[in-house]
This record gives sequence, structure tokens and C-alpha cells, in this order.
Amino acid sequence: MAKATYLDAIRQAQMEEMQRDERVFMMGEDIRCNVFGTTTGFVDLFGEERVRDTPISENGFIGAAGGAAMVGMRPIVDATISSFLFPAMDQICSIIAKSRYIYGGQARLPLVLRSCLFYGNSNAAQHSDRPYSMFMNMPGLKIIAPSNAYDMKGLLKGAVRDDNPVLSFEDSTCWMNKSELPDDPDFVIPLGKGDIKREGTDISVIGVAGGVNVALRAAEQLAREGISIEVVDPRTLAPLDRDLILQSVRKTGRAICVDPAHMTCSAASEISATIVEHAFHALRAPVVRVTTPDTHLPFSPHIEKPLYPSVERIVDAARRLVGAVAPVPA
Amino acid sequence: MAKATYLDAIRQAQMEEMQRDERVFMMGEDIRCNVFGTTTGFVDLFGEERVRDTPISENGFIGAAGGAAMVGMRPIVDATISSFLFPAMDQICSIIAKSRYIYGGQARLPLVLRSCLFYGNSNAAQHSDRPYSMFMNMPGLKIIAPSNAYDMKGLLKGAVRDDNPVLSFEDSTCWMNKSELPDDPDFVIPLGKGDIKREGTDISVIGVAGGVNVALRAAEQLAREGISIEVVDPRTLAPLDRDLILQSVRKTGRAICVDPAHMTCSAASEISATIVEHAFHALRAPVVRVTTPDTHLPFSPHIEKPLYPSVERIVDAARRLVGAVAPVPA
Amino acid sequence: MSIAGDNDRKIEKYRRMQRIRQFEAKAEAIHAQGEIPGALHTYAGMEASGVGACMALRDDDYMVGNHRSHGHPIAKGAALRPLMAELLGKATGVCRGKGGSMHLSDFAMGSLGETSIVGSGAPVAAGAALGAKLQGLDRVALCFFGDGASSEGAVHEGMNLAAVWKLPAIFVCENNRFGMSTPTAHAVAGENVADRARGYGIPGVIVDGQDVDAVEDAVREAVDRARAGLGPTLIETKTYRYGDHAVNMGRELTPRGPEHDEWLGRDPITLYRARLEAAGVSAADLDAIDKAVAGEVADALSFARESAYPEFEEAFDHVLVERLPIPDDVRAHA
Amino acid sequence: MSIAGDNDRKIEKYRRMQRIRQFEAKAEAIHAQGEIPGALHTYAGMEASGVGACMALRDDDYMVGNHRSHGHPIAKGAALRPLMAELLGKATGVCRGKGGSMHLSDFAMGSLGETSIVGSGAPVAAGAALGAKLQGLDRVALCFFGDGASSEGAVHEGMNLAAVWKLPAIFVCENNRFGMSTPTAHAVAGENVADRARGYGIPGVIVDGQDVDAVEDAVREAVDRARAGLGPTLIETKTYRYGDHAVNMGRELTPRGPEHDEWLGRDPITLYRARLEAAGVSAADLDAIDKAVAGEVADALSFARESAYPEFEEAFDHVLVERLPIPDDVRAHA
Ligand SMILES: Cc1ncc(C[n+]2csc(CCOP(=O)(O)OP(=O)(O)O)c2C)c(N)n1
Ligand SMILES: Cc1ncc(C[n+]2csc(CCOP(=O)(O)OP(=O)(O)O)c2C)c(N)n1
Ligand SMILES: [Mg+2]
Ligand SMILES: [Mg+2]
Repeated sequence: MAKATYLDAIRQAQMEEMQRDERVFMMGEDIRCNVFGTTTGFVDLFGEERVRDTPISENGFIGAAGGAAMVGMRPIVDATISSFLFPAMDQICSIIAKSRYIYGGQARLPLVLRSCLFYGNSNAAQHSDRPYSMFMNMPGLKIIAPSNAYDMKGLLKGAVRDDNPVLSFEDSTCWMNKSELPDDPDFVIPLGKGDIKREGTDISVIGVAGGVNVALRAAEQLAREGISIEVVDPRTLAPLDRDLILQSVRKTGRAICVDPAHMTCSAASEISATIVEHAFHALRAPVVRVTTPDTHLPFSPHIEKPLYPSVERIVDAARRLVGAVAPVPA
Repeated sequence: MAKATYLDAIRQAQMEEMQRDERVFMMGEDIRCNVFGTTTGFVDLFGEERVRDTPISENGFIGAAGGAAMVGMRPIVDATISSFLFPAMDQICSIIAKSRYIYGGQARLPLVLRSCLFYGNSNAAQHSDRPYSMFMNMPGLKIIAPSNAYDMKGLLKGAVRDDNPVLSFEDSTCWMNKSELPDDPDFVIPLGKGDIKREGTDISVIGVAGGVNVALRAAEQLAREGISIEVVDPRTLAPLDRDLILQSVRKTGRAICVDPAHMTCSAASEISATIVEHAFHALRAPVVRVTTPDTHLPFSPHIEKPLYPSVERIVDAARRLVGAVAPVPA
Repeated sequence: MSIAGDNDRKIEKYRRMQRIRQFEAKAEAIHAQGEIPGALHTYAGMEASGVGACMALRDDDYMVGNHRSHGHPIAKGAALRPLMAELLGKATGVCRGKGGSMHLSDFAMGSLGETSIVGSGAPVAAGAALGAKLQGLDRVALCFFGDGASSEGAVHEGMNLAAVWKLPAIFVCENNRFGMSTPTAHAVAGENVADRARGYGIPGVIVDGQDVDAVEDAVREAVDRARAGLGPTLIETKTYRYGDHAVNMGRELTPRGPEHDEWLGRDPITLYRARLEAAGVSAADLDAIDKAVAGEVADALSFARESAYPEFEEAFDHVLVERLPIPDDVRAHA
Repeated sequence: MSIAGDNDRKIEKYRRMQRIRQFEAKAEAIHAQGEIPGALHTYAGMEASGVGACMALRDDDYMVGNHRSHGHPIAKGAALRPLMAELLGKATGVCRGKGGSMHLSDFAMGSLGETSIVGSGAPVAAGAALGAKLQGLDRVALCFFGDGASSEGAVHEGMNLAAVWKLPAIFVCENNRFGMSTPTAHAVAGENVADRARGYGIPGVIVDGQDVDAVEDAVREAVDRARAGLGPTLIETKTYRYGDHAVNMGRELTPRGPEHDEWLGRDPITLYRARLEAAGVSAADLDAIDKAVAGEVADALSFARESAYPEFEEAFDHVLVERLPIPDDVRAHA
């Protein structure tokens, strides 16, 4: 056990899995020069055949990962920033998500497609997408969105070992957060299992990716006001651990969904819809979403920063839900 | 006024708008040969310059529509089947949805991007997508999804006159449905306004695209059992007429969302989340989604057909909501 | 059969072309009667392209095709029964009834997908070639795509990737003069698709797509290059589809010009039969093959007809490696 | 200034190159001090490519660029104040503070976007050229993209579309020898990007990207062809970026070889200054330009610094033509 960052957790997970299984290899733009620090030393360790810099052609090399997986390899693709998944949407949705099904189980596509959620740092709308909910609407994909270094390492190792295609959305607001990381080479967190990050009794706050950490900070503050928050981290968005979410809400009777993505058709919306469909009779208050509003993200930090879910917005919502303040008119 | 089909409504809308405004032109794959019947006679009427067959390169010609719009044209692009939007996802999400914003209002992109929802007809998973919720998560786009010929004509004309990029999702299960269509060349339905398709008092059934017609048939049957259904058709998915939906649910106290798309992060999920967030205190029962489950769509009609929302599933859900039968365990 | 040695493979080419032709004739007929659901894109006229290319491959080589998917797997040697059963949406279909006419992919024969999204096979083929290379195997991956598909970004990206990494891939553009209703010249810039090769620094080859031996030779050279580590080749087979884009659509999408008859006059099977006869194969032997193939097709159809439809639960299998849970309300009404 | 006629435009080329160089030097310096947020991709070393190309355009012609966006608008004649204000995220910025360094697009100068998604400008440029054609205007649309971008499907699709439709488009590949850290040869198949042209049946031209006159001449020929209805041209400017992919990243992404000094020795501004002096322009006149440009840059920076940040409401403007409603809870904490 040693403390390490979320970024280093990615590096460790990749390194251990590449050491364990020689079918695992990596490709992506500029991964040899290692822009974000997740492949430090990899070329020396694994050679240029297994650590491949690709042409700038996301649809091409992500589709190639699919082809390589079909013939028995286990690629990890680093697509760097999530916005760059759009050019590859066809290979992801038409080939990677559907080949196993459309060919009646003949194909198997064990691959991991990593990309980071690169928001809040003044890189403007074309680089700031958080598009995981789009992929949640597409069957055939698993999706992880870890909120801390421990989960990142365990889930990424789980993803590499999973026989399905897995998308890994890595929240850049968590990059420098540290956890104790197990050295056990078989430390793996199974995909599809959520985690209670903090226990509480008054309100369940279900966070997505970096939203979990904002929720935890809000919970601290609310505890001082006597409001007890349970923070639920699904960790995996597909399959979504609906049972864990429902269990928590059945206990607390109230829910807030915190998601750094745009509101409409977000993961937060899905979680909310799941709650009202399956835990309605436990609910004592509206289910509230704290998300980024449906506007694009501007460059100017001055107007960008206030758009994301914040401690203040969660605290306000929580106070309203427990009746400490009057509700906003609907 | 004369009766015409949904497909013919598309043709009429396009023809009238091309006659009215010479900045309007069309492009798409094989639109001259007019595969589905929405451009019959157009080459003769408007010439080959304004009715353009494109190379099979969705990202290229949809992006080109963006460029043409930026310089003052008003393109209508026929992308035929919605599944073919995936190869164009980058131009739609990075350029068309974002250019106005990222350049601070300098750009204007009046264009219409049409595609049909081609499901239920044994064309297998790669041709059967209903991906509108993905675009609902992307700011900067308007989205229409008409359920009958009348709305189709009025909304498509509204879309062509709108100064924003508009995606038109045309449900192939509605293609042959007929309405009386106004001949008034200025008949336009404003985008963003939903419609009550049937009034009722017990349950609001909010339908998306072809889901509206399934809901209407279910409402007929339920009426005979003494259950009164209000059928709400948002018609436009972005902006979504949340007020109309909430108004209906505040009256009935119950809601079912019917959506032919996959359940997770669907339009149905968004509608459900909106209801529990803003009409919670009116709710007397869980909000239920009747959607296609999160599996792909198989070729074999035998196993494909039962996957879509059906009258039976809506009827069952309605009976459960009014307490006519015991609820399913959550 | 009394012919030996090299003639055996000649006969095999003839047989596979016949299989495609007869398989499709039957499929088209029963589709017209409503026995096959969905769309049907026939390969008739193009048999020499698929068979010539696949005969240059080993059984363990990979192949990726497209929506016009009846020809490629048969060319690669797939059994007819599971193909016909697939067309009818049966559980015994090669894709268990989940793919249908546009997706007749037989992985046992090295096929990694007949994908109906135009152009989408190219990255997959590049990836399979990469996989073979990383595993130290000398397998190659061949990708069939149409003239229309050459306009797709995916094809460009797949070829560029394969060229940069010198992958053992062969890109075979089956130029049948149309993409749906659109003549190639209206959609594809440049005189030949093969001319694109130079831009990637790889060989570009044009071959008569009605001559199965010529296609085989061209592909074999490319395969040899690929196995030797010299990278990909782009081959354009100049060919023609007899039917409309998809058959039984109720109206003609593509009105044909006078060249239609010229192409019919260069039928790949007729031409090859003549060549075999000139080389001493007896008409009787060839007739016997035709008849045997007719038997195979009839057998495949009986098999397909007798097979059961998939169980409803099958709809939830193979989304993931694990079976999905089935929602109660859906199951209740299945 | 005492030089007239053709010399005026030579001087203008020099001035615009100086503007880019000095504007960026300032931007880089204040970015290092934290005054500019986000990433900064400098164009230093490539000025002749942008300026030569844009000087061959009319004011009403269109231009599309990329993430390396400081050079193109200045080359096309944009005013410096709104550009600098944009870098600082101010309301007076050319994009009202919503675009930043990667998106310095001035629509008043015919720019239709400096788009930071690699390759995504090509379809837009094709579309603008189509728009001009449909409107019966003789405007052209020029697209700048990098060597790395040439691998993107969007670039292929844009070029194919423009070629098939004979659109008045000019595709200028600024080959600066790297895409981020990756040398061109590791990512781009084929010897020259310009070799791709033949595959589309259009002219492909290679030009010394450090020679502003040569670039202008090559682009002018392409512009003439385009205006005459003869379709697009692909031009590759062989050039070099002095800085790292993005500056001030704390470490070097791309270690340079000995060629770095060779390229520095072929600086486009130094070369051009020598050519102008040889043609009789006095050093004093050129010094005066340098000084005037320094004044412009200083003025732009003062303007930018004095400008206000955008109001919070601005974040909700220009998503659609109509302003979006602002959620109460977001407004409450803005
Ligand atoms: C991405 C995508 N766009 C459009 C289509 C519709 N479509 C199916 S086949 C076809 C024509 C393909 O032409 P070509 O590649 O020449 O193959 P051919 O049918 O001639 O064999 C088109 C446009 C599709 N399936 N996928
Ligand atoms: C679609 C996409 N993929 C990746 C990136 C990340 N990226 C930004 S610039 C760049 C290199 C571009 O190289 P090139 O086109 O040669 O332009 P240059 O930076 O050399 O001017 C990359 C990979 C991006 N912005 N967009
Ligand atoms: Mg074709
Ligand atoms: Mg470059």
C-alpha cells in the first residue's frame, strides 16, 4: 500500500495488466510521449510494438482496437479527451457495441477505451464534453467513471480483465486526488458494483465521477448543520448498480443526483427516473438533479466555473429537501 | 385541406419551403432517386443544383451543410436512417451544435438534418437506432420527433424557418399514417410547443414519436375499462415542453412515459426525472417508463417485435398505477 | 470428379461462384414471396470478385465484408445451411437469427463481420491485421468495400493506419459502378479508387472483376507482400451488380443504360466455364457441379425451413458476454 | 512609407508576419505568467504559410482554420484588439470570451471558424464553397489543416466532396513535421500529403512554407482555378513550428533533432526581410514597421486588460439564437 494519485492509479493498473497478460497492448495519440503521465516508462518496459502512437484518426484506431480484440488481443485505447470520441462514434456504436450481438455471439470484444472528462480548465466547448450518458443509451458497452484513485485502479484492472468492451471516463478534476493503492496484482473492483462513500440518514446524494467529491464536501458542511447525507457512488454507469441506489433512497427517503454533465438525458436523469419508478413509496420529497445546465462551456474561467455542480448548490438543494428552507417554485 | 401521409407531409413541407425561399436546398444520399418518397419530382422542380446526391460520407456532407448555413444558405440534409448519424457525430456535436457558441454569436447555422427511425422491420441492430436522446444531451440543437402527418408538416416547415440547427427524427412506424394537411403555405407549428393528443383525468401518458400512437391505442382500450388517459405529445424534444407535461401530471397525478428508444438515459428518463423534480407533490404513483429494453434489436421478427412499447405493456402499467392490479415488486 | 492438381482449385472457384449464384437466386425468389424479412442485397454479377479474392486467402486468414454479404462468406468457404437459416431468421442461422441478410458473417471461416454500415469494415480489418502481427502470426486480413464506401472517412483512416504500420491487410474495393442509385463518378472523385493508393505510398492495382483468375492473382500478390511484412495493398475490382441495389423493392432505383447488356455478356461464371472447358474440363463435369450445388441450396433451404425460430430470451443474449436480465413487463407479453 | 504599387502588398505580407510573431511572443509571455488561461498553441515559424495563403484571398473569401489559431486571422487581416481580449477571456474578445486561444475566429474577415477538433474544418470549408457556388458568387473557401489532421476521415470526406462537386475550395495542409509529439512520417502514410490529390483527380502542389511569396503564388493559382469553376486544389506548405505543440507545459513533448537549427536558420520573416531589402526597401522602413507592430500589440494588450469579463448571463447566450433560461439555483451562486 502506498499513496498515489488518480493519474498514477491509471498508470499502475495499465502496467500491472500489461505485465500479467501479453495480449494487452496500448494505443493512442502521443501515448509514448505520455502527455498526462499515465504511460510513464511504458515504451522502455513494453517496447514500441505494445505501446503504439496512432495517426490522428479516432474512428480508425478505435475501430482497429475492435478488430484486434476480435482476433484475441485485449487493447487499451487512450483516446485522451472525451470530446474526441465523437469522430469515433460510428465504430463505437455500430461495431464495438453491436458486433457481438449482430453476429449472434460469434464475436468477443475485450477492449478498454479510455478518455478523460476535461472540463473546468478553460479549454472551451469543443474540449469539455462529458458525453457518458450518450453511451449509456447504447447497449453492449460497459462504462466506468471512477471518482478516486482507489476505485480507478481497481475498476480499470477490472475493465481490462472484462470480456466486454468497456469505456473508462476519467474525470480530470480527480487527477491529483490521492488514495492508498493496494499492490496486490489481483486487486480488482468488479464492474457494476457501486459504493457507499459516506453513510447518512436524511438524504441520499448520488454522485457521478467528480460529482462524488463535490457531494462529499457538501456532506461535510451539511453535517455541521445537522443534515445527514449518504453519498452513493455508482462507480460503474453501465451496468448501473440500481439496487444500491434504491436501497439507499429507501432508507433516506430523499435523493439528489449530482452529475457534471449537461442535465437533459444525463446519468442524473436516469438515476432520478430509476428512483421514482422503483422507490416511489419511500420518497418524501422531490428528487433533485444538480448538474451543469444545458449550455455549452465557455472559455472564460469567470463564467465557466459557476456552471458546474458546486458545494453551494448541493447544500441549497439539501436544505430545501429537508424543509429547512422554502422550496423553489416548480 | 386534403388527407396525406406522414411521408407526403415531409415532401410537401420541403417543397413549399424550397418554393418560398431559394436559400433552401437539399442534399443527401440518393435523394434524386428518392428512396422513401419524400422528394418526388424535386429534381424537375428545383434542378440538380438544389437537389444534390452526395457521396457516402455523412460527416463530410453534414459538416458541409454547416458550412453552407454559415454563409447564408438554409440546407435540408436527408441522412436517411438515424443510424447513419453516428459517422457524422463529430460534425453534429463539435461544429453544428457548438459553432455559434464558441465564436460568441458570430455564426448562425440554420439547417435541418432529417433522418428516420427505422425500427421494427427486421433490418437488425446496425440500422435500427433511435438515438435522439444522445442529441438531447448536446446543447445547441433543436430536435423534433413528430407522431403524425399534421405535426410532421407543420414542424418541418417550422424547422426550415428556424435560425438554429434542427434535427428531425421521423418515425418510420408513422410513415403511412394520414392526416388532413393545411395548404396554407405559412402553416407552421412552432418548435418547443407540445400537444395534448387526448384529454383524460387518471393518467398522463407522455409519448415520444411513434410511442404517441401506441399510447393512443392503449388509451382507447383503457377507456373501455373506465381508466381515463391523457396523451401528451411533446412533439419537440429540444426544447422540451416541460410545462405542458407538468401541467398534465399535476392534473392526473400519474404518469407513464412511452418511448421506442432504449430505456437508459432515454427521453422517457428525462421526462420522468422532470416530473419527479417539479411535480412531486402532485404524484400519486410511481412514474413508469415503457420503452425498448436495453438490448440491441435482432433481425428475426419473431424476437424483434415484442421488444418495443406495446399497447399491452402500457395497459398493464396503467392498471397497476390506478391500483386495478397489484404493483410489480420493485 | 476426375481433374487433379491445379485444376482442383479452378473447379473450386467455379463451384463457389455457382454456389453464390444459386444461393442468391433462391433467396431472391423466396424473399419475393415474403419468406425472408428485411432488405436483400444480391451479389449476382460480382461472384468473381469475392471468389477470386478469397481463394487467395488461407482458411485462417481474416476477412471483413459489407451489407452485400451473401457472396463473401460463401466465397471464403462457409457452409450454406446456417447462411440460409439466417436469412429466414432461424435459431440455427449463422448469427442465430440476429443478423439477417446484411450480416452473413461466419467467424469459423475467418470472417470478422459483414457490416452494413458503409465503410465501417476498414478499421476492423486493419485491427485484425494488427492483431495477427502482434501475435507473430502470418495471417492477413482482407477487407471488401464498395466504390461508394471509398468516400467514407473510415476507409481512409483504415487504409492510412494499415499503411503507416505496414499491417498485413488487403483492401479490395469492389467497384460495381453504383452506390445505391448513384453512379460512381457522381460520388467518388478521381478516375479510379485504386489511384488513392499512391497517396498512402502503397501499391494500387486495378483488375478485371469478372475474371476470377485475374482477381485471385492480384490478391495473391498482395497477400504475399502482406505476409512478407511489406504492408497493405489496395485492389480495385471493376465489376457490376446485375440486380438493383436491393431486390424486390417494387420499383427500380437505378435505371440502367446500354452497358447493362454488355456486362451481362461478360458474366463471370459463363466466362469461367468457357475457360475451364477450353482447358479440357468436360461440360458434363461442370453440369454435375451445377447440379450438386443446386442440391446443396435445396438442402440448405429445407434445413432453414425446418429450423425453429429463436426463443424470446435469445434477444437478450450476446449484448454482453453475460446474459441481460429480462424486464418482467416485456417478458409478460413476449 | 515611401514604397508604392506591388511593393505595398509585399510590405503588407511582411507586416502581417510581424504581427503574428509579435502578437504571439506577447501572448506566450503573459500565458507563462498565468494571465491567459487554457492551452496556447503558437504559430511561430509558420507565418509565411498563413500570410502567403491569405494574401491570395479577397476580403470576402472564406477561410477555416484550426487549434493553432493565432496566425490565420491575423494573416487574413483581423484587428488585434479583439484577438488579444479573447485570449484574456474578456467580453470584448472576438468570441466574447467564449472561444479562447484555440478559436480566434473573426467572421468579419471571412473566417468561419478556427476549430480545435483536428480535421473538422474541411467539411465546413467545402460547405462554404458550396454556399458561394449556389449563391452565384465567385468567392472561394480556403481550409488550413495540419499534417496530423490529414489522417482524419473528415479531411478525406471534405476533399472528396469538394472534388466531386468541383467546389471553389483550397485545402492548405500546413505540414510542420509533427502532430503534437508524433513525427509526420509516423502517422501519415505516403511521402507527401499533397500526393493524396491525385486520388481525387485534383492538383496537388508542394510549396516551400518558409517563402511567403511562393506560398502566395501557389495559392493564387489555386484560387484562380477555383473561381473559374475548375474545382479544388490541395497545397502542402512544408514548414516548421518553433515552439512545442503547446507552450508553457512545463516539459518538452517533442525533443528536436539537429534539423531544429536548420529550420531556425530559414526563418520566414528574416528571409523575407532580406528579400525586401534586396528589392530596395530600406532597413529603416522595415524597422519602422516592426516598431509600429509592437505598438499595435501593446495597444491590443492594454485594450484587453482594460476590458471587462463577460457577465454571467453571457454563458447562456448563443447556444441557440434565442437566449436560454438560466436555472435559479445556478444563478443564485454565480
Ligand atoms: C454509413 C452508411 N450510410 C449509408 C448507408 C445506406 N447504404 C447502404 S448500401 C449503400 C450503397 C453502398 O455502395 P457501395 O459501397 O458502392 O456498395 P454496393 O452496394 O454498390 O455493393 C448505401 C448508401 C449505410 N448503410 N451506411
Ligand atoms: C479529433 C481530435 N483528436 C485529437 C486532438 C488533440 N490534438 C490537438 S492538436 C493535435 C495535433 C495536430 O497536429 P497537426 O494537424 O499536424 O497540427 P499542428 O498542431 O501540428 O499544427 C492533436 C492530436 C484534437 N484536438 N482533436
Ligand atoms: Mg457500389
Ligand atoms: Mg503538424
